[in-house]
Amino acid sequence: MTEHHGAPDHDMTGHHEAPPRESPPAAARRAPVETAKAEPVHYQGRVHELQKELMNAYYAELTDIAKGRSPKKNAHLLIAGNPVELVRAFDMVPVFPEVNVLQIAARKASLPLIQKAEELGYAVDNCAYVKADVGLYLSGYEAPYGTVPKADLLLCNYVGCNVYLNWFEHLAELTGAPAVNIDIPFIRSADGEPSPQDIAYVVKQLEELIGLLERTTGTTLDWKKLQRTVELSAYVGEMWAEIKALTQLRPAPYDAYFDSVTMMAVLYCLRGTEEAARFFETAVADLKERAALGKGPLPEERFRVVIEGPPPWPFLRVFRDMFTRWGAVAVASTYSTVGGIWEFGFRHDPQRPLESIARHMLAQNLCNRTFLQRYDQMARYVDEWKADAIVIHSVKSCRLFSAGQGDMREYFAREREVPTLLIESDLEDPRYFSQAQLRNRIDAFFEALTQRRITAAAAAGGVA
Amino acid sequence: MNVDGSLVAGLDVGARTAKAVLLDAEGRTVGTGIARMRPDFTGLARDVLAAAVKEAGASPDDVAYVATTGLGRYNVPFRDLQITDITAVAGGAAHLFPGTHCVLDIGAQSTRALHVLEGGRVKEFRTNDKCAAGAGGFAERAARYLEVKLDDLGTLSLKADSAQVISSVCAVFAESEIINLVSVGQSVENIVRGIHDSLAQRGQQLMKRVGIEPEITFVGGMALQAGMVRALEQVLGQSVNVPERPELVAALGAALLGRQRLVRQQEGIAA
Amino acid sequence: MTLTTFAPLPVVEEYREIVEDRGYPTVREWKRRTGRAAVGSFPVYSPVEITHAAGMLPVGLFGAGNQIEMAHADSRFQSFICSIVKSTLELAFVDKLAPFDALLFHSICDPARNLASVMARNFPERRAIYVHLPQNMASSGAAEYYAYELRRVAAELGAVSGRVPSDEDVLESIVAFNAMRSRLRDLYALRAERPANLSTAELYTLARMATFTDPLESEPLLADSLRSATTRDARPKDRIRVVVVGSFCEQPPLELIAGIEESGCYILDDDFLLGWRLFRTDVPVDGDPYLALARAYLDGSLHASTKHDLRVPRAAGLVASARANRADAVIFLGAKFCEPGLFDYALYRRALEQEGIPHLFLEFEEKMWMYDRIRTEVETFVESMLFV
Amino acid sequence: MRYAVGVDVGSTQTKALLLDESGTIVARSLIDTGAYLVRAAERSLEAALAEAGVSRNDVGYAIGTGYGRFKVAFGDDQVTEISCHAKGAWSLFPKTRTVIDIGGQDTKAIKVSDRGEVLDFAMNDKCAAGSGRFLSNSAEALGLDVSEIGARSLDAKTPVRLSTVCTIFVETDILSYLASGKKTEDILAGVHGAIGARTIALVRRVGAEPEITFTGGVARNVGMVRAVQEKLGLEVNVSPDSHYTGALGAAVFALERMTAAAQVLA
Ligand SMILES: Nc1ncnc2c1ncn2[C@@H]1O[C@H](COP(=O)(O)OP(=O)(O)O)[C@@H](O)[C@H]1O
Ligand SMILES: Nc1ncnc2c1ncn2[C@@H]1O[C@H](COP(=O)(O)OP(=O)(O)O)[C@@H](O)[C@H]1O
Ligand code: SF4
Ligand code: SF4
Ligand code: SF4
Repeated sequence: MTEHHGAPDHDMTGHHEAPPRESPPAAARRAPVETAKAEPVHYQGRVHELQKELMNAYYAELTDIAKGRSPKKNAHLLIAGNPVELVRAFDMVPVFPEVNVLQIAARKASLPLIQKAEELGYAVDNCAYVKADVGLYLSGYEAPYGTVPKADLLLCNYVGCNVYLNWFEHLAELTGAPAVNIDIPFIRSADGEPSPQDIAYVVKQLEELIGLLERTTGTTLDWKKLQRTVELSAYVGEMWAEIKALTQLRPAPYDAYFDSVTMMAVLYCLRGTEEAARFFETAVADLKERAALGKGPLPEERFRVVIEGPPPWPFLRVFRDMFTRWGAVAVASTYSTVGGIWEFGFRHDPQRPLESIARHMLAQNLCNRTFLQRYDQMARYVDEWKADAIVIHSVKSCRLFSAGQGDMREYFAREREVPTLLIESDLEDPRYFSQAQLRNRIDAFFEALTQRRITAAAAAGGVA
Repeated sequence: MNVDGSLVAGLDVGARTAKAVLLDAEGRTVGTGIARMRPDFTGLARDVLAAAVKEAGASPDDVAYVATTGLGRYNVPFRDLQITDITAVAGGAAHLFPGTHCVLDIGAQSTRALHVLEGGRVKEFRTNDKCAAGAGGFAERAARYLEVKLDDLGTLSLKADSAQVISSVCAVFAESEIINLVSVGQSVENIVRGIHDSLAQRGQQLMKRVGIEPEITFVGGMALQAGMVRALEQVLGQSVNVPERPELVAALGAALLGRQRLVRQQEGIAA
Repeated sequence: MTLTTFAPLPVVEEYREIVEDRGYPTVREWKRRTGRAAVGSFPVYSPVEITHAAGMLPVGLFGAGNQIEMAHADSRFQSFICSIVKSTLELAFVDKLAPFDALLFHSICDPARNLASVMARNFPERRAIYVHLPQNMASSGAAEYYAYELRRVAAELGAVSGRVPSDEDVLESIVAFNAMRSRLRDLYALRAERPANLSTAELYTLARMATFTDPLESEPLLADSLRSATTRDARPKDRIRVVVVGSFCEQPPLELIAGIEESGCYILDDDFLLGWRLFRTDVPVDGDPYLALARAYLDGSLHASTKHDLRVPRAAGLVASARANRADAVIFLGAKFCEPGLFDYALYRRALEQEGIPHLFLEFEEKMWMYDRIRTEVETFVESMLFV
Repeated sequence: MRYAVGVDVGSTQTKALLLDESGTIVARSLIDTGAYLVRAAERSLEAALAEAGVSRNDVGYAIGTGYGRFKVAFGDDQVTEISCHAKGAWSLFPKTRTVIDIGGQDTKAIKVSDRGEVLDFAMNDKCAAGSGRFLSNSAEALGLDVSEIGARSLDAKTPVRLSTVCTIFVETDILSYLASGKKTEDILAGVHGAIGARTIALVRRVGAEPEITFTGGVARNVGMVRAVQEKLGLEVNVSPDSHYTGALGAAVFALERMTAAAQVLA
């Protein structure tokens, strides 16, 4: 009889057991366990520390505002394609409810907030981001990382997600704060470009917004300042695009799904500021250095995947480990383009600030583009970033992302013959995370990929 | 005993079991019956009624009025009145505990929260009508998995030293979670405590949707389990009323409403 | 239990089966008769005047009801997506959408929007047109922009029918729809006034008929039914008076609507088939017809869960309707997994509690077959209001 | 003689299977999983060894599969049941290109290559609706044993349509049907039809390429087999060993590794 696998796992789905082995039947030996025993080296460079610093400062500022220690005004707005440059130009501080609640989820503290909202009559099936934010408001906006100020203005940038409209409508009713919708026509042209009328309509609304912001802050817009924030956005966009191109290398120097999240926090919350620019300068340098050394986030990059859909924040670590075990690294992710798509060339233009903000809102972010345009985006990732497979993480909360992902799977698996895995959980609500189920699907998927690789290698090598 | 043809029966033709409560002219319970569900609802209703009549030492002719409730309320041809089980539960609970403002009813397949006004009138109610674990059937199956008797389930959790969390919304997956807990070596007591806690939390969530206001009365078969009652009291942070026969409250409520009708009819005739 | 104690309305009798027939017999018949094309409009609201002006028949697409079994669409849209999205796609897979030469989708919610894409990919032969409905009602640019959007849709539809409508065509269609909508408004007013005269199941059938019939043909039928129903001699029953809200997109089965009434309710107002009667008053027929339609949508339309007008809260609208109709209660009848509807419930609940209006929350699915659970809840609700 | 062992610790039942060096099945065992997975794995192995009269020392290689695969304490390795069902079905019916596996909590459709490798697979989503548990809950609601419902459903004249495939609420649905006077067999036909439809939707995701092999515990249910065939419009392979397919696949993997190791040593 063979030896036992050591002590029983601490979990039936256990992430303590020996990792899978690429033990081809033809070379089957009791495979040594050494490769996989090594701790995964998740990327933990200067970027992480700097990010923490900046985000702490950002939340400290929010707390100051909330506690009346700072005279600054704030506006709540949403991540997807937003006009944060305008907000910054008025020296207002943007508050992003999505970022607030995802951080709570990541600290495994979202469920009580969600339940609080459900008591008010929100349904189990409503987007849990909204419920957590409502719950956070009902808890006095006290979060583990600081206090969120009540909105001086609810600035709903309706960019694709229809839930955005509901969300801010509800906040307006609950908090009594003034609210405005910026109506961004969905991109429905064949070429994915906005029409001149689309742009004119959005610019008109931005002009109206300027009036509103002037009334809110009691100051007039400093056009130079607006140009500077737009210029900073363009600069950061440039560096972010450079960073995204790095994962085309083999091995990818960082994970374009899990590690991107770190940089996205700064990109979203601080875009248009000098701090963001300094942060990205560091990030580019740091990551390029890693790339030059041929370092990746894992000891061995065995599979390059494109990940679609937002991460399960309450179980991010566990989820990542499910991929790490198989040496799977994300080389691109659609989630990292929710706030904007820079990797295909878009940059803000300081010479035409309003028009370029309008373009960003209309067409240069994932959410305002059609589902089929998303397919094209993913196909480009697969081709240009040389991915082996696609993983679709379908989240129940977010129908913007998920509704129809079965068709997406169908398209990639059948028509483009890219191995595609579809798994389900949630981005905020821990009740929808079934570890054993996810694990089973992910294991089976990579098992099958491994098996096929071995067969292909055997065929290529010509079995002697 | 005063059984001069004025007995009123309440029949609850429910999900897992059918139940009967027989009231005498003074409104005292004189007989009860209970039987497991089977496809033949009419025969089943007859059987539980017969059992209650027998227990009362009466004859079937003494039953003057039959009020039915539950899913099969329309399947009892010899009924005089049918009411929904929510109305019946409210009536029964308010009768037993007149100060009741909130009722939680956990049966085999359904969990219901009711907000009731004086006199047992329903103000608002919510049921677990969708995707949900959290009714007694789940506890029954868990007992089977854990190889403990249903009767013991109630007291086991009182001995827990560390409650385990069961969070899945689907009963099927909640069972996987239980298995998970077993496999990491958790004690049966702690797991059962986890089950009770999770049922209690779900009950509380539902109750919050109708507004929690004391007194709270806990009914349905799950209220037979002492550990469940304690878990509920803990999450609510207050004590709850538990009837002696919590599983019979709907049948009792139906009988009471039937009796009211009967009295009104007789008064109508007398007048 | 019968719905009415008097003679049924002939139009209702004639259309009862047809409204649930996913073979769209009357649409096919109309196409044969006129040699023209038909366009399917996904809920909630569709600029039907434009389709009509382009020489085509606008037809409301309300999913498959409980008429077909899902075999293809389930694998494209997940279990947490509402039924109408899946069943509409399923209809395409089993070729039941053959009568339609184009499909219109609107910016009502994320699943419906993604459905437009999935439909377009799987069935490229049938043009899928996505209409952006404005959401910044307060912007001075909204009317002009939406008028532009309508002209864009007109051009796309014109490419399907071979006839881009002239402004006169659009004006004529507006006149036809004004007349039809005006009859629907009258019928709604009659029911609110004398609910015993016209059951909601009947009204629903009539309104549904109007969603797949040329307005020029449906208007006389509605007028006829209005006359017959008005002259009925009906005694009100002992029922509670309710406003039903929440079914603005996916539609509950007719039996369910009838079931709610039979369980002891008079429905005085509802948001079934909302898009086909969205305008409160006639759309003006002088000036730019596109601008007139745009203004009607922005400033003269009923509350809809998919229209976010920060100037006038929907919940206030619901309370006003309940008050105006002297309703005893509000029943929220929402489609399972319908995000906009479920969000609204939280708002409604808050407002109704504040106003002390009793309310009941119900969820349905178009594909449901059994109504026991829902009926039990309605019965209980009625018992709680009438009993004791 | 050395033996290869496959143990499939499923959500409902645990299956063990023994292959000898020539690949012949020499023993099988089937027990309810319960909550004690390590024990279930152990007991199923013991039962299979006893049936074959083989001692534990003669086990050359053991592979665990199924939900509890990491609980097969004596296993040399673990493989997911998706790979194992593909392998098992392929070894039973080498022309298999599509596998339908309906187990207790999961339904899977697997596309396999001519070598028994997984090319693609699809599983029911997060919801357990439409799995074997749905059938056993339905059986329970009707007071029947799960082994009899399939045959019973074949007698249906006018099958009902269910309004839910939720494993939990199906019981209420069934009771409502009973309350409205529907016959047991018609309800059962409705139950089987509902699962059949869901299964086919899943099969379509990977493409229903013949031959199709139906595996897992539910393949023992003749009513389901018929429902699936009717809805597919194709014949499906069903082996008397269908319930053991996962364990068989695991055992085949074990045998491959065992012989490969032997060659290396030789
Ligand atoms: N003797 C008992 N000990 C512990 N729990 C019990 C007992 N009898 C019933 N139960 C619990 O109560 C549930 C049944 O509750 P009941 O109110 O009778 O259901 P229903 O009315 O829906 O048929 C069972 O599922 C079980 O969990
Ligand atoms: N004798 C039988 N006849 C019909 N169906 C059966 C029989 N035995 C088991 N089943 C069905 O098989 C299911 C279990 O299948 P199985 O493949 O063992 O699942 P798992 O691997 O998840 O434990 C049960 O839920 C039941 O529906
Ligand atoms: S639906 Fe998605 S995009 Fe919209 S608010 Fe929720 S998580 Fe964000
Ligand atoms: S997740 Fe579970 S409870 Fe919910 S619908 Fe599915 S089977 Fe039913
Ligand atoms: S029913 Fe609701 S979620 Fe579904 S398409 Fe309609 S509005 Fe969208």
